[in-house]
Parts: sequence; C-alpha cells; structure tokens
Amino acid sequence: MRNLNTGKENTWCVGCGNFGILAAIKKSITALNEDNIPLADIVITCGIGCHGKIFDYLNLSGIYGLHGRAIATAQGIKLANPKLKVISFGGDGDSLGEGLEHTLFAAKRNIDLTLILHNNGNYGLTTGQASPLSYMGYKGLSTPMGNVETPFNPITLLIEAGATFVARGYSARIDHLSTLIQKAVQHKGFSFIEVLQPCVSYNNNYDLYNDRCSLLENTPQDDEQARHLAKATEQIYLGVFKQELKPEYCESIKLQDNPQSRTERMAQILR
Amino acid sequence: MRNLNTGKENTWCVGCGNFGILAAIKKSITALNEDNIPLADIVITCGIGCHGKIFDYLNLSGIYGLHGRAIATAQGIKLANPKLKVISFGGDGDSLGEGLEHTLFAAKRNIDLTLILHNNGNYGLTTGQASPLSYMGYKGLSTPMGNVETPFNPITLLIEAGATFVARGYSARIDHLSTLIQKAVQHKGFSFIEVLQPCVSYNNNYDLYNDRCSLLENTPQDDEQARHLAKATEQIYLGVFKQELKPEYCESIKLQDNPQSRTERMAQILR
Amino acid sequence: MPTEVFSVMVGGKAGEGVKKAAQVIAHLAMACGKHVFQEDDYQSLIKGGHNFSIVSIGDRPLWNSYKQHDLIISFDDRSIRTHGLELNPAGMHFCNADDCASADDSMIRLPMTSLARDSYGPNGNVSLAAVVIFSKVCGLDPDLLERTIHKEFSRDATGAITYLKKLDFVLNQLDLSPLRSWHQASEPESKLFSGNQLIALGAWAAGLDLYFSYPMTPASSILHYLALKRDSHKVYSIHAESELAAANMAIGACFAGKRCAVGSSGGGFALMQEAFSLAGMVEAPLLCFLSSRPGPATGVSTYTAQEDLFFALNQGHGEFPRIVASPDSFERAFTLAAELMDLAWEIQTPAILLTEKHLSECAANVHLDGHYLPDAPDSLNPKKEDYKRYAITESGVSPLKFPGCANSTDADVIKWNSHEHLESGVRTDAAEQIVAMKNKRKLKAQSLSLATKRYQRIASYGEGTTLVFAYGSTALELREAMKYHPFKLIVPIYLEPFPEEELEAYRGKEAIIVEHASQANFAEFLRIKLGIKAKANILRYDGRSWDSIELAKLIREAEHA
Amino acid sequence: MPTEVFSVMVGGKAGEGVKKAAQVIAHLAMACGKHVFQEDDYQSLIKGGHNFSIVSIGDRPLWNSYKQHDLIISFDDRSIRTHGLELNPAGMHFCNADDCASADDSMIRLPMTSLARDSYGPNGNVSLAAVVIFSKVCGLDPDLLERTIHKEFSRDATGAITYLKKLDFVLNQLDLSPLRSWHQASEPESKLFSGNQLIALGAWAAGLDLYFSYPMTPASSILHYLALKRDSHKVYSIHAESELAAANMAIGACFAGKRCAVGSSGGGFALMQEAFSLAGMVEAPLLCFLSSRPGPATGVSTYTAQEDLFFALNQGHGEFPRIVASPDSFERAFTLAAELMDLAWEIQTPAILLTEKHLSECAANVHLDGHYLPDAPDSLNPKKEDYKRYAITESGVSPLKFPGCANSTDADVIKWNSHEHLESGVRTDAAEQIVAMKNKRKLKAQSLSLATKRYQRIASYGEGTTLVFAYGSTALELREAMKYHPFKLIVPIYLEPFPEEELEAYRGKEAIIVEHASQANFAEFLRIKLGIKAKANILRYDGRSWDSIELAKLIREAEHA
Ligand SMILES: Cc1ncc(C[n+]2csc(CCOP(=O)(O)OP(=O)(O)O)c2C)c(N)n1
Ligand SMILES: Cc1ncc(C[n+]2csc(CCOP(=O)(O)OP(=O)(O)O)c2C)c(N)n1
Ligand code: SF4
Ligand code: SF4
Ligand SMILES: [Mg+2]
Ligand SMILES: [Mg+2]
Repeated sequence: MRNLNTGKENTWCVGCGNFGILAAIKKSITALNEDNIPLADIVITCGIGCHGKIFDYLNLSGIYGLHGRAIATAQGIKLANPKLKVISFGGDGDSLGEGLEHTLFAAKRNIDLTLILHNNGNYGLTTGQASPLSYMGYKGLSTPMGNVETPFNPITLLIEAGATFVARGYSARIDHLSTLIQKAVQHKGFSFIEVLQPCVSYNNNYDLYNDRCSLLENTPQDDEQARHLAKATEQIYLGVFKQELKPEYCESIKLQDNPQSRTERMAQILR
Repeated sequence: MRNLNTGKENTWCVGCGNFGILAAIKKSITALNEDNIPLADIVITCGIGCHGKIFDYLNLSGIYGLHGRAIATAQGIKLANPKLKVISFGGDGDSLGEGLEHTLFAAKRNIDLTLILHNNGNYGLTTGQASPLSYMGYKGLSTPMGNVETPFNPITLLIEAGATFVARGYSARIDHLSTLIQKAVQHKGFSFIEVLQPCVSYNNNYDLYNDRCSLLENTPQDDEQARHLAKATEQIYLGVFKQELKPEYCESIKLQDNPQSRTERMAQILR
Repeated sequence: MPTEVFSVMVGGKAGEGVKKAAQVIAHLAMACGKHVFQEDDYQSLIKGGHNFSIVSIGDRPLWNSYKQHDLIISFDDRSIRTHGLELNPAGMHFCNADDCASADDSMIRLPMTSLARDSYGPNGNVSLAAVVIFSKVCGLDPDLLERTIHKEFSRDATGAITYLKKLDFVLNQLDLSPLRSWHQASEPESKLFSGNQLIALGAWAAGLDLYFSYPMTPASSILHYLALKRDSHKVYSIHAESELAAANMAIGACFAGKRCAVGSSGGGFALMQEAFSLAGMVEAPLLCFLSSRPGPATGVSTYTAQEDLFFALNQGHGEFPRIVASPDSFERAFTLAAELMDLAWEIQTPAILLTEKHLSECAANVHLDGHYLPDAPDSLNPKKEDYKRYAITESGVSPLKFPGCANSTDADVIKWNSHEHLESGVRTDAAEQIVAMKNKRKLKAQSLSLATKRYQRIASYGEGTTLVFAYGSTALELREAMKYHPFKLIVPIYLEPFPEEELEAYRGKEAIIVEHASQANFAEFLRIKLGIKAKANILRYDGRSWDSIELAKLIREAEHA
Repeated sequence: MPTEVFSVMVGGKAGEGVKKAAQVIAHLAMACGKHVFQEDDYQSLIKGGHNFSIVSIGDRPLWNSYKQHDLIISFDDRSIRTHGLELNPAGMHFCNADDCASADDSMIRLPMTSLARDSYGPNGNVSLAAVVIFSKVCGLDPDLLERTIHKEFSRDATGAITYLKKLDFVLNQLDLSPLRSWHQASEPESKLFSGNQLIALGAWAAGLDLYFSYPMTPASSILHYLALKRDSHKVYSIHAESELAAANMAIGACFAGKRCAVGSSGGGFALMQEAFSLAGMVEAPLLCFLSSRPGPATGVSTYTAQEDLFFALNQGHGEFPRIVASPDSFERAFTLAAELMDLAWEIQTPAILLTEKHLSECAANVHLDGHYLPDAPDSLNPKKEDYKRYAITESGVSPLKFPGCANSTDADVIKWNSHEHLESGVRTDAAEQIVAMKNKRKLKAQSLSLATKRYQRIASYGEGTTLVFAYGSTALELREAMKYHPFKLIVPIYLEPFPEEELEAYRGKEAIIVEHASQANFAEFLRIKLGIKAKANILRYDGRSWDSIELAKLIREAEHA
C-alpha cells in the first residue's frame, strides 16, 4: 500500500486532538485497503480550519475545498463517480455554521458518503472564536463577554435531518474511532461521525472527556433513545447512535454512465 | 387603525392557501393593535416566492428581502431596534432550503421574532419544483421522475435547533391560525409557525388536510411528546407543540442604544 | 410591415395556456414550411394576471418577434385593453365573448370559455381556441389541425376534439374569409427550440453528464429540460439546496472527471462567486450559464436585460483566467455551449455563457445540421509516473487525472487545493511558490487566448456605412431591424479573452452601440477594448425587447444625430 | 540604511508571543518619543511554525517596516536560519541558547527558554525576553521597562518580574555596550494603532452601532477589536453564521435606522454579492470593509495583495451606484471609514472601503487630533405626510424614515423592496415604472459624484520628474521609498466615483505603476480612466510587502528602462 504520509510539515499545536483523528483515519484506510478497497477509490474533501490541514498530511486524492462547502464538493464527486468512497472532514464552524445547509441536505438525501466532524468547540484556525458548538459562556475573540447561544447537538441534529449512520468518537480513543470510521465508510448511505477533539489552545477539554466518556453498550433501539443518550452530559457516550438502511440518493436517481461519443450524441439530437 | 390593504392587485391563484394566511395575519395585527402594539412597531420581512407577495398586500413597514434571507434581515432589524415586533414570512424553499442556516441559527439564538412558514410543499412561484418539504415521489419540473429525498419535518427540526415557540396552523382555519400568530408574536424569543398551505396549482392537498387535521388538546409536556405528535400522519395535529421561556438574544448581549454625538465619540476616542 | 411577415398574438391570463397555444401555432406554421419566432411575455404569477405570446411567421428566417399583429386572439378583456391597438390594418382580432367588455365592433366575438366548459367540464381551458382560430384564419388543412391537436393536447384528447368541433361550428357560421391559405409542406428540417434548450443540448453534445442548479428565471428551463431528458439522454439534473451547493458540487464532479455545468441568473451567480473563484484556483473546468434579467437584487424576474456584463467579466475574487462569451443567435447558443465546454476543459478554467431572457426563453425554428464542432484537443493523457496535479508546463496547463478512473492508477495522488499550492497540490505559503503558481495561471491565460482563436469569435451582419455594435440577443433584434434600414452590425461573441485581432479594423471608429442596460456598459467596454467612440447609445432598460421596426427607426435617427 | 531608522526583528514560533513582544517594544520606543512602524509576518497556524515581527523605529514618521535590522532576537533556530542575514553591520543578533544549533559566533546566546521555565513554570513563554533585550540594547531606563512590564504582562506579573530579573542578571554579565541611549520623553501624543483598529474607530466615530461579520483574515481583527469595546463604546459585534447572514442582517439594521458595517476578505465578499446588490436596490447605506489577501479562493490567508480591485469595483449583479475607496495611510483609514459611512447614508447606497492585509494588520503610532470631519448633510427629515420610501426627487435621493422611531409616525408605511418597485416601495413589473426607478438610481450616481467632491479624493506625495501611481497601502511602501529616491507619487483615494477632475492634469501621461498583483490591474484601471501609459509596471505578488529601499531601486531602474 502507498505510504499515507505526504511529508508536509505538521503545524497543529502539540497535543491537539487532530493528531488522534489523523492516526485513526490512517488506521482505517489501511484496514479498508486490506478489505479490498483500492486507495484510488478513496477520496477526501475538507473545509478550511485546523481540521482541514489533514488534507495535506494524508497522501490521498481529494479536494481541499472552501470553508463550509466540503460536503457539497463531496456530493459532486460521489455523483460523478458513485464507485468512490468519499470521506469529508469538517470543522464545527465549517460544517455546522458556514456550511450547515449542505450538511443537513446531504443527510436528508442519504447520499453515500462519510462526514467526520472535528468538534473542537471553536474556530481553531482563526484564533478561537465561538463556533456553533461552543458552550454558552465560551469566551473567544468574537465573544469576549461570553457566548450567549445554545450550542447545537450534532448527533441529534443529524438524526433529525435524516442521516442513516450517526456516531460519536473521541480523538484520544484512536482504535475505537478507527472502527467507527470503517463502519461509517462501509455504511451505504450518509454517515456522520462527531469526533470530540480537544483544542489545547482554545478549548482544552481533555480532562472533561477523559472523565466522562464511556462507550455505548448497544446501538440505541430507536431515535428517541438515541437522542436521550446523545444529550446526556454526566456521561458522554461514544459509539454508534443510529444505523439504518434507506434508499441511497445516487441509486434513487438511477445514475448511469453515459459512454456515448460526441457523434452519437449529435445523432441522437438530430433524430 | 390604518387600513391594512395596499390596493396592489392580488396575483395568487384563486383558492390558494395564501389567502387564508393573509386573512389570519390581518386579524392578528388588528388584535395586536388593540392590545396596544402600535402599527409603527410592527415590521415584516419576507423571502421570494408566492408567500413573499404577502408583503405587497399588507400595508405594513418592512423589507421584501432576498430569496432565503428574510430571517437574516429580520434579525438585523430586531438587533437595531429590539422594541419592534418583527414577523417574517418564509416559503419552504426559502426558509428551509436556500436560507436553512439562517432559520436554524435564529432558533438557536432564541432571538425574539416570529417566522411564519408557508408550507405548500413546493416552489410555487417558480412553477412547482420540489422543495425541502416535498413528499417523496413528488413530481415537479426539476424532479419529473419523482422527488427521491425525504422531506424535513419543520416542527421537529425547529425544536431541535432551539426554537422556544413552535406551532402548526392551517391556512383554511383562519381563526385558529390568527390566535397562533398572536401568541407567537407575544412570545418572548424565537417563535415559529408552520402553516399548512395548499397550493392549488402544484400541490393541492386541501382534501388531505381537511380530512386529517385536528387540534392538539394541550401543549405536549416535553419535546419527545411534541416530536411524536408532530410526526403523526394519520392525524395531522394543529396547535402549539412547544412553548418555553429561555434567555432572549438581544437581552443576552445587553443591547443598548448609544445616544453619543459624534463629538462625544471623538472625545472618547482621544481620551 | 412588409407582408412577408405574419404575426399572431395570443393574450390572456396565466393558466389559460397562452404559451401552449403559441407553441402549437408555431408548430403548425412550421408544418406549412414557414419560419417562426416565438416570444412569451409573462410575469411572476401562476394564475391570473396578464400573459401574452407572439408568434411571428415568415417565409425567411425571422430574428425577432413583431409587435403589430395580423391576428390577435384575446382570451380576456384585459388582453383587449392591452393589445387592442396592436392590430395591422388588414388584421383580425378575435375576442372571448365571455369576457370582452371593452371589445369594439371591429372584433370578432367567440364564446371561448362557455364552449370550453361545454367540452371539458368546469375547468375547461381556452388555449385550444387560439389554435383553431389561427388555423382557420390561415386557411390550414383541417386534417393537419386535427392531427396536431391529437398530439399536442393529448392529456384530454376527447375534450379537445369536442372543443374543436364546437369552435369550428361557430367559426363556420361567421363566414370569414381567411387571410392566408397555407398548406402543409414536406416534413420541416428545423425544429422549434428555445435558446435554453439549445444551450442544454449544445453542452450535452459536448459531453454534459451532470447539471447542477437551483431554479431561477430565466435560467430554470435549462434545468427543467435536462431533468426531462434523464432517461433518454442519461444526463442528471441535480436541483441543489442552493446555488452555493450547486457550484461546489459541480467542481467536485469535475474533479471526478465528469463534464458538468451550472446555471442561474444574476442573483444566483452572485451566490456562486466564491465557488467561481475556487474553480479558478483548483483549475476546474466549470461551465456556467448566466441568463440575465433586470437587476439589481430580485429585480424584475421575467424580463430581459444586459446589465450583468461587467459583473460577469469580473466574477470571483483574486486573479485567474476565465472565459466569457455570449451567443448572438439560436444556432450559436448550441455551438457556443459546446465550444465553451471544450475550452473550459482544454484550459481547465471556468467559462461563462452569458445570455439574456430574450434568447433563453424565445423560440425559433432551428436547423441543427452536421456542421458541428470537432473534438477539442484535450489534456487528459498525462505521463504515467509521478503525477502532479499542478505540474508546471509550457502552456501553463497541467495534465488531468481522475481518481478511480481508467486514466489513473492506484499510485496516483490527485490533489486539488483552494489554497495556493505546490505542483503536488499540497498547500504552500512560501513566497517563491506563490509566484510560481500565479505565473502558471498567467501562462494559462495566454494559452486560452490562443485556444479561443480556433473558434468564431466575432460575427458581422449586413452592409452599410453605419457601424453598429451589439452583443448577445440584441444582435437578433438588430438583424431583424436590418430589413428596414441597412447598417453593418458587428457582434463580439467572445468577450473575454477579447478578440482584438478580429476587431482591429474598428479601433477608434465611431459606432452606434445598442444594448439593454440603463448605463452604456457595453459602450464603455468597447471604448476600453477598442477605443470605439459612441456616435450614439441606444439603450433600452424596461425589460422588454425591441420592436425591430422601431429599432430601425432609432438607428436612422441616431445616424443623423 | 540611514542611521535615523533603527529596526528590530523578533522571530520565533507561533504561540511564543512574537507579536506581543513587538507591540511592547513599539510602546517602549514611543515612550521615548520615537515613531514606529510594526509589521507581523505569520501563517495560518496557532502554535509552532515560524512567525516574525518587525518594529522599525525612527525620529520621523515611518511609512513602512525595514527588512534589514539593527537588532534581531531569535527565539528559535529556525528564526536564526531565516533571518541570520538580515542584520545591519553594527547590529546585534540575540538568540535563544536553548535552541540555536545554527548560531554563529557573532550572535549572543541567552538561555531564554530555561530562564522562562525557571520563572513561570513549565509553560513559561519567552516573549518578554525580547522586550528586555531591546530595552538593554537601546539603553532604556529600567524603571520604564518595569512599569511597562507590569502593565503589559499583567496576566502573570510576578512571573514576568522574576523573568526580567533573571534576564537582567545574565545580560549584565555579558557587558554589552548599548547601541542607543534613548530616554523617556513626555507622554506621547500618538498611540499605536493597527489599520483595522483605525477603520473600526473611524466608523464608530461616524456613528457605528452594529458590526456584522464572520471572521476572515485579515479583516477579523476589526471584529475582535469592536467586540472588546461592547460595554465601553456601546457597539455590538455580531459574529453571524456566515457572511451571507452578516450582510443581510446589516441591511435589516440599516432599515431600522442604525449605522452599521460588515467586513471580510475577498472570499467573504464573494459570498456577500447578492446582498450587496440588494443594498443597491433597496438603497441601503451598507458600509463594507474589504481587506484583501492573495487569491483566488482560500489563497494565502495571512499575506497581502491587491488582486481584488476589479472585483470590488464590479460587485453585485445589476446596475446601481456604489462607492469604492482605499486608504493610503493609517490616518486615512480612520477618516475614510467615517467619510464612507457618511457618504453611504447621504446617498443611500453601498460603500466599500478596500484595503489590504498590509494596512489592516500593520501598526504605527498615530496621532488622531481634532481635525475630524464635520457631520455630513443627511436626508433624514422627510416631509411629514404621505411618506414614500422611493419618492423621486431631484437628487434621486429619497427621504429616509425608520419604523417605530421618532422620525416616523404610526401612519407611515416604510417599505424596502428587492424587486423593482414603485415610489411606495410596492413591487412593479411595469415598463415605465422600471425605467423611472432606474433613472432615479442613475440620478443618485450623479449626486454621489458631487457629494464625494467634498472630501479629499486624491493624495500626492513627494516631488520629482518621475511620476508614480499607486493606491492603498502600496502608497505607504512608496512614501518610505521616497526617502531613498525622489519621485512624485499620485494616489487616488476614491476609485469609484473616480476623481477625474482632480487627476485631469495627468491624462495621457506616462507613469510607473506599482501594485501588489500579478496582472497589472491598477495600471489597466488607470489606462481606462485616464489614459495613463505605463512606463513600467512594478508588480509584486508573493504576498509580502516591499522593502522600501528595494522598491526605491526598482523605481530608479524603471526610470532608465
Ligand atoms: C468564506 C470564508 N469565510 C471565512 C473564512 C475564514 N476561516 C477559515 S477557517 C474558519 C473557521 C474554522 O473553524 P472550524 O470550521 O471549526 O475549524 P477548526 O479550525 O476549528 O478546525 C474561518 C472562519 C474562510 N476561509 N472563508
Ligand atoms: C438567489 C435566488 N435563487 C433563486 C431565485 C428564484 N426563486 C424565486 S422564488 C423561488 C422558490 C420559491 O419557493 P418557496 O420559497 O417555497 O416559495 P413559494 O413560492 O412556494 O411560496 C425561487 C427558486 C431567487 N429569487 N433568488
Ligand atoms: S488551535 Fe486547537 S484545533 Fe487548531 S491545531 Fe491548535 S489545538 Fe488543534
Ligand atoms: S402557485 Fe400555489 S402557492 Fe403560488 S399562488 Fe398559486 S396556488 Fe398559491
Ligand atoms: Mg472547530
Ligand atoms: Mg413553497
């Protein structure tokens, strides 16, 4: 298998949760490749933010897209070649702020791709402003007197929008996260993983996560239970909250390749 | 009280549900005015679509904004003058497609304004294409072989996003709808009303609604029950699904007027 | 008006089938070997209001619709009031006896609504009446009419035939003498196409597989047309959640090797600017159809304008090569869409086909023959090893590979990057690397200029001492105006890169410049590019198209100004 | 370099407080009566990598930072490698003995990291070391240093003082002879401001109440600065969910009578285009701060560029009057922000303050005195009765009323409309009404041209036979270059409406044109507007600012080209 490193200097802060995500994704890719998915069939997209830098550190094909639009770009790739496994990396500002609509519509469509949300509860790259997942009271440069908005809950929001695979991992639990990623990529339909990703510079919640994270015993039996468990705060549950099979978008629209040559097309028009 | 008609020729199709919404809003405004809200303090915004034409038929101040952005514009108005009662009219394509992010963030912020969603299950004005609320299988000009996406449920989506007043009305039940609107406007915080609005030209579901609509007996006791009732299809429930008091955005950011003159501001800068 | 043109106008409420009637009339005329030009005037409403459609018919190709008519059919009183004075001396005005308070004695009354109710039931629609009247007035073969009705009103063919019979009966009683006697000709070579249909087909001929769009008049009918062709043409129309989604999806699809396009009007393009700039940076062959209407903002949704020229030329932040071209005829709508697709892929940079409601939504009989474009050179055969997405080459154009496709292997890493990047596609902030990539894109701009020279970049029509400049569908209005007053019309088809070479002869010349804008934008453009001096600016900015006879007069006046 | 300028460079990792150190150094120099210019070079990363900051210090105002230094302080080895050669002959290079593998004997080693750890604990930060070294090297009063440290490093003042003492001890042992001996002067009249701070304050002075934004470098610090001033200045910064939200919110706030602004870089403005066009249509006084960085797309986030000129001039679909102006100095950033706020409200149309990372994020000592602008005439006193939002007036500007405010009554209906509209603000599709409103907006364009004449629209600096044109922060680089080679610099501050009158004297002249872009955009602009012939184009497009000495050389060369 091709080496997954690019040699690009890594510029994440020492101790950043993103390192765990990078390790987990490499593990997952290796496993998927062993499972007979050629690397050429794996494509990544990402938004702009600290999370996006993963693009430069992973020796995989893909698009380092615009802030907030990686999931739209990913859908375009999938529609053009449904054979590809498309994995999109999003920041919380990126995927649930600037690009919220694309995330929810991808879920609504149940298009077969995977969104990995780097939830660090802030805009890391632009120096720690509040994000849609920042807790109330969070002080960042755009909210120095404290954030006054209630954060979204990404798990329940994505369930509501229609995602058919919804899970939560933690960047410090690399093996668990890697298993989630493999499941998500193998899932036929839209899959979403919220990754709890401590940001040592602006939102260092390692202690909180290390204290409270625990694994779900089973996939919840229905959305209600999933919601209940996803919103729990005394325990922060990791694992698969929802997994369901529903018609997939590219299949529903009956996508087919059109091998017609230009002359054949012209002839068809003139017919 | 000022006459609420503008004299502008009404160009909705005969039988369109929008007439009921127009009647209900007039009733509500009259009632609110009797309740000592001056007309000068009531301001409307709307998006582009059949729904948006209500702007021209209502003799009220406001902004006929861009497609999808009416709720953002409304928030700007509210922030500039929190005393105003701001009512925003949105189409389903408008508020849950093009402008989805603004709708969900307004709810998340719990900013004190009212969104009235004209749910006609299609893009009426642009000749009936599928909308984010179109049912699976809906055939419109952009989906002639049938819509393949699962529609959002606007009630549960808005609850998920954080709206503190969430209700459903039906354009053919004008009195009930008018009461909902009054409650919504009086509610301190973000209020949302989904109005079932038959579109006689592209999605004529009067029969369905007349058959199945029934009033909620009480406001559900919690979100779970609200969700359950909002998703029911054998019965389509009308009424208030959620009502809750939470800190309001403009108050949370401690908005105050700044009466300082230019000279005083300059002096403060030089200090 | 020279008698060679016969013009029909149908007016009524939205929902009454005005446009449908006009389409069938156009088809009937074509069946008789005639040329047609159809224009629909409608507003943003679904039922009611006032719509009208014009079908101008001639023995030669027509480039515009006429505004005075030989036959007017008014479905309602408002139509009578609005169009009563647009009748030619020898013409006939038929009105609906069920709604004709303003009718005068010169008009012929038919109880169109009551007969429709009698035939179809309460929701009976008067559309067909116009077709039948036209057929009578032009002396058409009843057989041709009946066959056409069977085909075109198949949803309720029985009702339609009943209606036809009833109308026939009443019309026969009137004992009218037909204005024309047209007979069916051999199967016509041409078909009725709108500009938008031709744009869609041109792009499809050049390989379009996916169309990403969000509806916006006057571009929506591209989406609708392609959506209908899903199964027959294996082309997939994605109605995205917004224009932002559409444009970013399209770039993703390019990356994965599919030819695709996006389309909208000015407002939608305003939302696609960041993605447009992205296409410049990642070097995506993003093909855009921009169909203009009056602005700013929501503006006037269903009318025509050319206000977006500088906007289109300057889309997207940052510097990168782009192509902007505007079709001046129906045929060109087809070939240009294909050309721009090829050019976008050849140079790997975004292209805009700029047009207007007038061309997008008008229709004419168009003969698409074999004189179609050859395959454009492509750059899809990169060297096997050590693939670099942004390899610096002499032309500035780098080889393209697609993931998981035949042209790439498991060893290829294909990275597109919205940041400034190295040849490998990995991000960079280094000063020398920034300069290297910017220089590469500048090189591409030169290659682009060269490449466009393979295509017809300007058109010229007519003869005369007066020089007139226009672009886009204004050229159509002018070509028809030429029939009434001679002048030489020069039309740049390509606007960026600008075809200076072909236009060198006109540098510094005086000319009359005609455009649909309130500021003389195109005139300013010509001044900048060619130093053209405006002898006169003929501007129209009420959203309506010109009557070509009127336009000819304006040009004559401008000559003497 | 003339000895009048003393330049300090601090280099190290992001997170080590490089910029903070530079700021304190600048403050110390100002306390000694000096003028300063600070520039920060950093990349998109939070910790690690390589950042450096320059503080150039002089006895006269400085317009740019210098790229050769009298004092270099390297916190890490990478800094030594990167900047080792930038030392002036008599200068000193201090490096961190804990990370200095590449140091040579000419450098002075201090165990900055270990001492910081000893003082603050394991997370000790070396920032302060640079301040102490500077203070020693320039012979500053220890008292001044200690007071400053108390104020500026108050988060852990005890740690800071300990660190100071330890550094002092080591430095004293080295027995250095200071390069300068500067003494505290009287309280300086000027303060250290970045361009962005001045833009924020200028707008606030002119009434800014609400700032709507989404963070994007290099505009973010306007948001951060204003957010901090919430309680003291009663100004409210809304970090919206996107740029689209920000711009539409701002238009809503204008409607309700509040002065507001939006700000972003090119990518964010690409997303605001539809709203920008809306502002044109509804006639909203939308003030925009556009701070450029290299594009296209995400481009190079933390560097400077002037690539967005034509983009800024042509924003938004459709035709409407707009204002684009670019500050050429720190003081102008302040006054121009205020002027543009006034103009936007006077004419009720959008305005763009176009600037670049170089001005936005560099800082200098600026003396804001009373020579501030008078109130601009406003149009807020409409007639009492029968209010019409879009009443057609001689100037094209209609009276403004605000709902629920003192200037309106319960009878007033105030309708803003994104569709073409009647005077009442109700939508229209009618041909004559469309024309009437378009003419009204054309009238406003004329009124705008007149109104801008009240302000200083061009600046000119220096003397000489060589004519040089530039705009924006490039003027700063050139004003400093003038110290090394004489030329006459002409700077249009207003770009739209373009101040042709003031520049008439230069029409058709030859000039050297200097800009930060890969294509000669500004040169093309000057050719279009004034027929200026480019004797030479001096372009820089690696994102970096010029060394003014280097720039002076380039100009000299260009003269002889
Ligand atoms: C259109 C646009 N707006 C703003 C930015 C600036 N920007 C870059 S990353 C970012 C936020 C990053 O936050 P998040 O998505 O949470 O990613 P993180 O850095 O936390 O991983 C912003 C605002 C941009 N690049 N593009
Ligand atoms: C940016 C932009 N894109 C597209 C349009 C065209 N457009 C106008 S209304 C509309 C959809 C209307 O649907 P909806 O919001 O559901 O309103 P309805 O007509 O059904 O009431 C669209 C696509 C537009 N005006 N602006
Ligand atoms: S700022 Fe936060 S998210 Fe970004 S690299 Fe540093 S620790 Fe990681
Ligand atoms: S199209 Fe539908 S929503 Fe629009 S006016 Fe007609 S019935 Fe109403
Ligand atoms: Mg984040
Ligand atoms: Mg709708």
